[in-house]
Amino acid sequence: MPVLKGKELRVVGFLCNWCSYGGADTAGVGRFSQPTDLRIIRVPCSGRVDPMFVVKALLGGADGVLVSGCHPRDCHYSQGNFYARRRLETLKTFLPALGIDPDRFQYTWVSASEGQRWKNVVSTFVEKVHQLGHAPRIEEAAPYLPLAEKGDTLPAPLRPLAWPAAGTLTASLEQLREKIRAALPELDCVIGWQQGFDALHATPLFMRKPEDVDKLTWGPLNVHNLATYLPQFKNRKVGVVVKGCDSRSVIELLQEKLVEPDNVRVFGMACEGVVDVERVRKAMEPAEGAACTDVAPAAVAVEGDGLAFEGDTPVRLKLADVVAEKCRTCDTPVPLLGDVVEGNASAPAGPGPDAPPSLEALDAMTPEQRRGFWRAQMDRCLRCYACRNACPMCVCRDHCIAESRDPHWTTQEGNVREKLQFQVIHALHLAGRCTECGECQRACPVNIPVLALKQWMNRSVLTLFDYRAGVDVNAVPPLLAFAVEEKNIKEHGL
Amino acid sequence: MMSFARYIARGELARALDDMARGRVAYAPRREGDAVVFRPRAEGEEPLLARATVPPKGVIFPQSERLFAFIREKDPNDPGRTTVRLDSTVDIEPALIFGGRPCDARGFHIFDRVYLNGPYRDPYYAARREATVVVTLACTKAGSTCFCHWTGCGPADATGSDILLTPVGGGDEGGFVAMAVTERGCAVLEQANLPEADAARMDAAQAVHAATQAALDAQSPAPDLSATPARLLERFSDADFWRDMSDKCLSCGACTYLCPTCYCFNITDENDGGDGMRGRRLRSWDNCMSSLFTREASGHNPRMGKALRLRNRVGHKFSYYPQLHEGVVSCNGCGRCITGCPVSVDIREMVVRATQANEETPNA
Amino acid sequence: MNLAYYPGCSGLGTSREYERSTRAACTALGVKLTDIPDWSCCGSTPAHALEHALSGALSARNLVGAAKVGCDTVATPCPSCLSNLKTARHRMADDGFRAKVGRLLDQPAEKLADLPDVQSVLETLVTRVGLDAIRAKVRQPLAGLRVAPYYGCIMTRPADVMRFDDPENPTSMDDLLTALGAEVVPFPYKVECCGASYGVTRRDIVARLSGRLLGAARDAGAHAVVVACPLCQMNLDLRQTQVEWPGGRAVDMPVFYFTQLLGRALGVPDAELGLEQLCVDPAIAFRRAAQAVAARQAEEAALAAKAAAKAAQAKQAASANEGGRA
Amino acid sequence: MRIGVFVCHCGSNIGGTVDVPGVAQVARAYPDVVFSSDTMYACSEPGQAAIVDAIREHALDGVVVASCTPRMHEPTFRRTVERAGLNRYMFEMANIREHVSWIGKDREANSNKAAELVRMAVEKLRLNAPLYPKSFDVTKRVLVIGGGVAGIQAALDCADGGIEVVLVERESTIGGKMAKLDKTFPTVDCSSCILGPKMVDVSQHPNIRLYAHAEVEKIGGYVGNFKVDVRRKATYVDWELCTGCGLCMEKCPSKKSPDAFNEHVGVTTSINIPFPQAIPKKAIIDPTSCRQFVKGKCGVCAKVCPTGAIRYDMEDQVVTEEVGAIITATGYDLFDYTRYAEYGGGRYPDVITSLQYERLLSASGPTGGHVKRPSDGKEPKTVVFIQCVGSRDRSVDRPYCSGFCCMYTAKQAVLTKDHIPDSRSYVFYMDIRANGKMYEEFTRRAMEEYGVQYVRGRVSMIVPQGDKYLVRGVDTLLGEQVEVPADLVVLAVGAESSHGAPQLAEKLRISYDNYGFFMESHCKLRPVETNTAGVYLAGACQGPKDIPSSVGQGSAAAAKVLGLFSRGRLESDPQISQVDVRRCVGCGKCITTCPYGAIEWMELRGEMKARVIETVCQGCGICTVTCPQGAIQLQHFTDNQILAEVNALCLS
Repeated sequence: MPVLKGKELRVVGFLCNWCSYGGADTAGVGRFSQPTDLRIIRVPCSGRVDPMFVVKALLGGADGVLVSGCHPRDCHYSQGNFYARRRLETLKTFLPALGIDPDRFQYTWVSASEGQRWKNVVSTFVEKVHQLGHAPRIEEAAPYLPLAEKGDTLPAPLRPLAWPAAGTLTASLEQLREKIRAALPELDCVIGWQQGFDALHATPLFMRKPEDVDKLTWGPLNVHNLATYLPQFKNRKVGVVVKGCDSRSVIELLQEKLVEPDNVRVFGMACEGVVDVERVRKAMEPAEGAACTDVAPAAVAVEGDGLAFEGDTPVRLKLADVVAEKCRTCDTPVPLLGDVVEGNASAPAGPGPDAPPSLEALDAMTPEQRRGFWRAQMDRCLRCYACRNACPMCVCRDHCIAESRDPHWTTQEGNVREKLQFQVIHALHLAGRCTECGECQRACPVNIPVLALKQWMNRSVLTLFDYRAGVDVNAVPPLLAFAVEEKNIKEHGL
Repeated sequence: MMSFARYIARGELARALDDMARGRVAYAPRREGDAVVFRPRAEGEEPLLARATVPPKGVIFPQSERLFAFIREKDPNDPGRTTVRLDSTVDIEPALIFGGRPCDARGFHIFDRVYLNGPYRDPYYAARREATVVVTLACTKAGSTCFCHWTGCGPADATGSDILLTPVGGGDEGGFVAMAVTERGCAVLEQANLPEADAARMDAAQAVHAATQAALDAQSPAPDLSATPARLLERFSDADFWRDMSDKCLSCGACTYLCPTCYCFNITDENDGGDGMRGRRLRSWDNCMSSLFTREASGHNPRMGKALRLRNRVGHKFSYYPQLHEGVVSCNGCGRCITGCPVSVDIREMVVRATQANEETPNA
Repeated sequence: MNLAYYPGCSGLGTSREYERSTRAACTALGVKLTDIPDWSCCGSTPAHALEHALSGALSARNLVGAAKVGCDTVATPCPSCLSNLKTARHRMADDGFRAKVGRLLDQPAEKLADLPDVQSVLETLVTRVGLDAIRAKVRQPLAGLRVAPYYGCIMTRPADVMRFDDPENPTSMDDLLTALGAEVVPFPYKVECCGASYGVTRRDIVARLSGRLLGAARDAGAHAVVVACPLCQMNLDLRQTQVEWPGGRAVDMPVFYFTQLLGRALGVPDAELGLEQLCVDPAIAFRRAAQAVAARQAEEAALAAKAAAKAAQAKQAASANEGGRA
Repeated sequence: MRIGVFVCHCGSNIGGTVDVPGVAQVARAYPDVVFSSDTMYACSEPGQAAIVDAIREHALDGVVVASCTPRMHEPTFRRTVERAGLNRYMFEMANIREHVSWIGKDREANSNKAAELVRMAVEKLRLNAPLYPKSFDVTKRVLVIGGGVAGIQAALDCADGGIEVVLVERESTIGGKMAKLDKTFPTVDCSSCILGPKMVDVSQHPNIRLYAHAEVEKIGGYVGNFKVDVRRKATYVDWELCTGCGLCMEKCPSKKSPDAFNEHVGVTTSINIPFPQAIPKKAIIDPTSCRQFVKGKCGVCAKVCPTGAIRYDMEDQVVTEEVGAIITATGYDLFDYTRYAEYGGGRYPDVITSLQYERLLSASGPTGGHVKRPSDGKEPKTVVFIQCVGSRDRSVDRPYCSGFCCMYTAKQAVLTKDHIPDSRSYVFYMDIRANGKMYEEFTRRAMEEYGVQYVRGRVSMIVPQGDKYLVRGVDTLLGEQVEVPADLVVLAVGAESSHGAPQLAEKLRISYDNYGFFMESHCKLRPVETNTAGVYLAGACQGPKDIPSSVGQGSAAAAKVLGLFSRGRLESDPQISQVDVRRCVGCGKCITTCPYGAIEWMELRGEMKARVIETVCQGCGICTVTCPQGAIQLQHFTDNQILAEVNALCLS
């Protein structure tokens, strides 16, 4: 029995048992008339409301979701609503990224004695939902794939991006190898990069014996974030070679005590930007419709701010055109911690546009276009979860709720809603923890731009908690803490 | 059969395709974002000839399909008694896959051995397989990760296809020699009433095949893998070897879902919304690299570590399957698992290293 | 400090001396007063009795004028103008009222949303100039002058709109006068009504109420009453002979504007303070103050003499036994 | 699963605007529902009996009752299903009264909504699992905070009930406000005559440990196992040695130190014993006025003290007490009368508060019971009492009525006549609130026998006139303004929350209203309990009330505690979190966010996992949301159970 057609819309409420549920009772006892649309789900505390309940409802067809708890300082469990305030405000600023109108989700505080206030809250919110009308479903959105290909409209990078001459590079690389050889005996292994299956790919290298260290390479092909292997070495001593962006992942792991400081030896050097293989391939492809896509060059040489590709059609590409998006605005060219070889890194990025290009593209879309965009992009998702397993922060790997039956958040249905739901789960779990290393997007075998969702989330976290992940080893991720008086969270109109 | 051949001029391809796909849903490669995937093709749409990022296996062996629906009905006067009605109607629409490569098409052959000719015939797979015509495009260039010539496949292998197109002559005056492989292929090709492919064009096609084969042999000479099944069994307990091979693996599912020959699936029941009395049984792709693949209800997992799982993936393709199927290797050498792997795990390296004599140190 | 100044109609008429002394005192204290261009009457007491929106518009017009001059605050000496301006600004928060006033003044409603703040001159002097700054500039302290500070009944009421000092027991003028060297006598009727405009229609009420105020000042020993409102000054000063003095004994009680005493203490010549405009001769108060000073000096002298005599006697006794010893 | 649905008419409360039989009919079609019926009053005796019978007859293993709010009758129906042999948690409620029938008249929409709420309850019930409370032992000791009459009564009742009591009092003596009273209404019997013996009982009772001049600093733990840190503030006198002889008071040179006990009407010595019947009868030094502290040298009291009990270097001391329950009886404070500038409170010496007047009337007061004007010590002939000073007045944010001022003013008026036969008293009032036993009769006697002049009207201003005070008000019954020349004005100041109450509430984790009074669990049905298990309220800390009510609540709170401890062991609420060790990866996020520290590390086969301490977990569910892989689930509100309700609504 769905809602009464034409009269009601689907409005779901999550009310805390001690205050707001009591407030709704008091409104009932006071016979304060209210619209009938709201269905109330009782939870022990607003701190029990998982933002994913709201997303599950909104994606599942709810036209409006209302959460209400005790007033700050008056929570029966003393801290529940403080956590709820941060979680739900983060969700509210994130919803527009999916093309969902944030006015369809509201959270507020109502105490057990405020019957009159509850009536006003419900009437105003339901009225607002009726103004918005039925919520458009993402799976029914017209697919929208903006034609602007990634390559051509890129703004200039904010730092020089010029690799040192081959000579100095190998010299500092030899210094790095020396440091690793010295540390190798007391470590289980040291993780680095080595040449991959063709001239365009490096691949992770696990060095256990001195001769393995000879294979270590350092250059624009070292795209992988090796910090993702550290949690598996939890109680063994391990070494890892990091670029600047990877070092932020190591810091975040240390912040959350997912790796022990004295079990991890970090090595690193200055980095001048790594290639986006997709862009290189697009720049190499002679013409559309080539019989075989991945024609790889025979060899690649690093020359200052460019890459020289030998092979049947020698090509020279400027680094600025083929480098990964994150490197254009990189402000940590030198690793922030660890035993770092003082290479001559060029200056970090100066101030630039506040949003990276793919986030700017998402900003530019209308909500309708965003729904269509995510519908079209997620349609080809294989649910292989490479985006999850490549992410250094995803430590619950084998027990992820994307594939579990208890709790049973996601079904095995192959439709867009289930696929998009995991991306929302991933973004929410990374709120205040993601260092934008870009591995999730790089690992995706069908190249879905999932990084844009995390960049949007990081922007929300920055504005709400002026916090950046993986910068200070002692900082606590904002959603694992709360403030009694929130500086940047303004109470909403209800 | 090889004698039945037609010639499609470059400009005529779209029209020919429309005729061949009359009454069928035609799937062809289309660029979406930065990937090329198989999508239903609109009438007259010029098909993209690039190789698809994902194999066309999803058309015949969908990522998630409904096996049947179950509907619970209550006895009106005794709500305590509930009967369950099953609705297992399988609605399959005739389809045509255009633009797959020989390594994709041969994948269906690997599936057929398991789902059609095995001890149990899978009705769902059979229905889709018989309803789908496979029009394959022979390769003209060797990709850096292509090794179809290692596994008994080849740039012009017709196994699993109904029609094999070979691009001849370059540029706009070139065209395609379309050879029918199966009766169904002939019938479908007949629909397009195309001119006969004369001897010269047939020879040109043979030349293209030979040239591509030569390029492949030059780029990566095929090693002798006849001993591989036995060698892999010997390596079964070599923990160090599999540790080294799987160290960098993230144990995600990219390789299995990109693989045209991976046919494992998982079955789950899902509840429908509405009045809660209806539900569906789903079959969806499963991935042996995930720990969930072998996790038991108790929580025990025979293949807890990723090394064991990688050993199983390589062993299955190059040892267990061949022993069951007269030496046929369940890998077509398309190389997608290598390019699609986030950390570039290379199955060729694993097979070659496993096949070499034991005495060599694994990390050579 | 750049304040918009709203003189108010009585400033050009019956309370000219209040106007002149306010300007003189402000200039002496370095407070720049920028008159609101083309200001008009604020509606005083009758307007809001007839029509709220019209009364609001009269005041709002002046506030808009002040905003044009770029001042964030308007100062006005007269409590009645202060009350009208403040009430109008307070009511702008209500959208409906603001829209109506906007139509009357054909001003866009949003511009009326944040009009400049309004303060009395007294509040501006005490809060923004500050008592220490004023005390530092005092040349001629009002030594010996005993004064009864009288605020009038609307300067502090209603409390939530006027937001000035303690509504029932304000002390700003007391502090100011103390800073000027005067002695403030305890005066219980600080905020009791003087009869206001009943002076025209019901003189008997003014006689009783103003009489009571003057009587209390007399009983408290004040030399003069100090006011901040033109209407109160008129009732207490002009009608001093007509009022019913409790206890019957009439006495001349000068009634100053606080700005006049302020100007005098700052050394501003009397001519600029309009002291001659007052009905009861202000000299009476100054004479009493002088007598008080003289009396105190005489008393101190007598005390000093007694102390000196005692000291002399003690010294003599000491030298006597010293003499004995020697 | 076999579920039974019972849809309640609640007379016409639900039946009036919801098609109850229709909802019951629709519910029959829901999954796993094998029995569905409507009932007139589900919570009534026959209603519950019908449920028990249905459970037995249809072998039900789950029940859904669609009626009123679970906040009221969930416990009732849980006991019902338990009586029928089911586990208490195999039960769900749908609130179709407060959330449906009472808030709208649209019958079709209401019925449809009620059906959906029943559907949600059924879907959740299908995933409920039986839960079994664990029992844990209880520290049979109680902490009473506040030694006023309510606290004393609670302490004595608990002690007489055989349990140990820790009584913590902020002042140096117990007795609270009542000890400062001379007489009490309506019987005008002497306050210390009725309170004194109880105070002595407290000091002599073997089960009561008294910490005077002490405050509660920190409270941890949960019902049955609270751990309380009490800060014993420095008294600068060693109470073990002090015999209360009072010699130090006589010799102390600084005679003008503030006398808080006498409401600063008189002055006292820096070292003093507040009043003769003080318990404990020990001296205490006020460091702000004692010359030894202020000027650094004096030491007179140390010299004269026969037992050498003076300790100038004494430090605060914190002791920890383990208790099973807490009774809060922290009383009230008086409204600050200086906020009424028009009455001259604090400026005119002869305008005093009612409690100051009480001290003047009291024989142990600074004037030995002789009523003297604080200004010149003369006996006042005309005394004016003003009611509702700081009560029933929104402009000073005190809209409530303080309840006891009308009565103590009448009493003080009667006592004034006794003390000064030729005096004349006036009382300005709005309405006389005399609703206790013998209260109205008492105020009548004050008016008729003692000739107290009651003037109905508020006082607008008090003006000093010579040595008298002109009280100007209005007599609304005569319709005239009134002026009374008074010698003494007594303001009947209202009650407000005790200073520091909000901070104590946050330590106790109970909520308080915006005036600082503590929130009771239910204003009518559970007045002495709070929403935090094991914490009880007594007396004016919960709201202004007179002595009989405070004593009554003291006993009520004690009865609650005795009931709590009578069961020997306590049952822990099974609605707590549980960790599935297979899914836990040991990331420790739940431990970081648990407000009660109820989750600890545990090592299992070489891996670190999280484990919930059953007795400490309060069931808020914050950890379940924090855990990314849902390894820790709040029982009875697991992710799947809540998702079942969401999917019932949204998955169409």
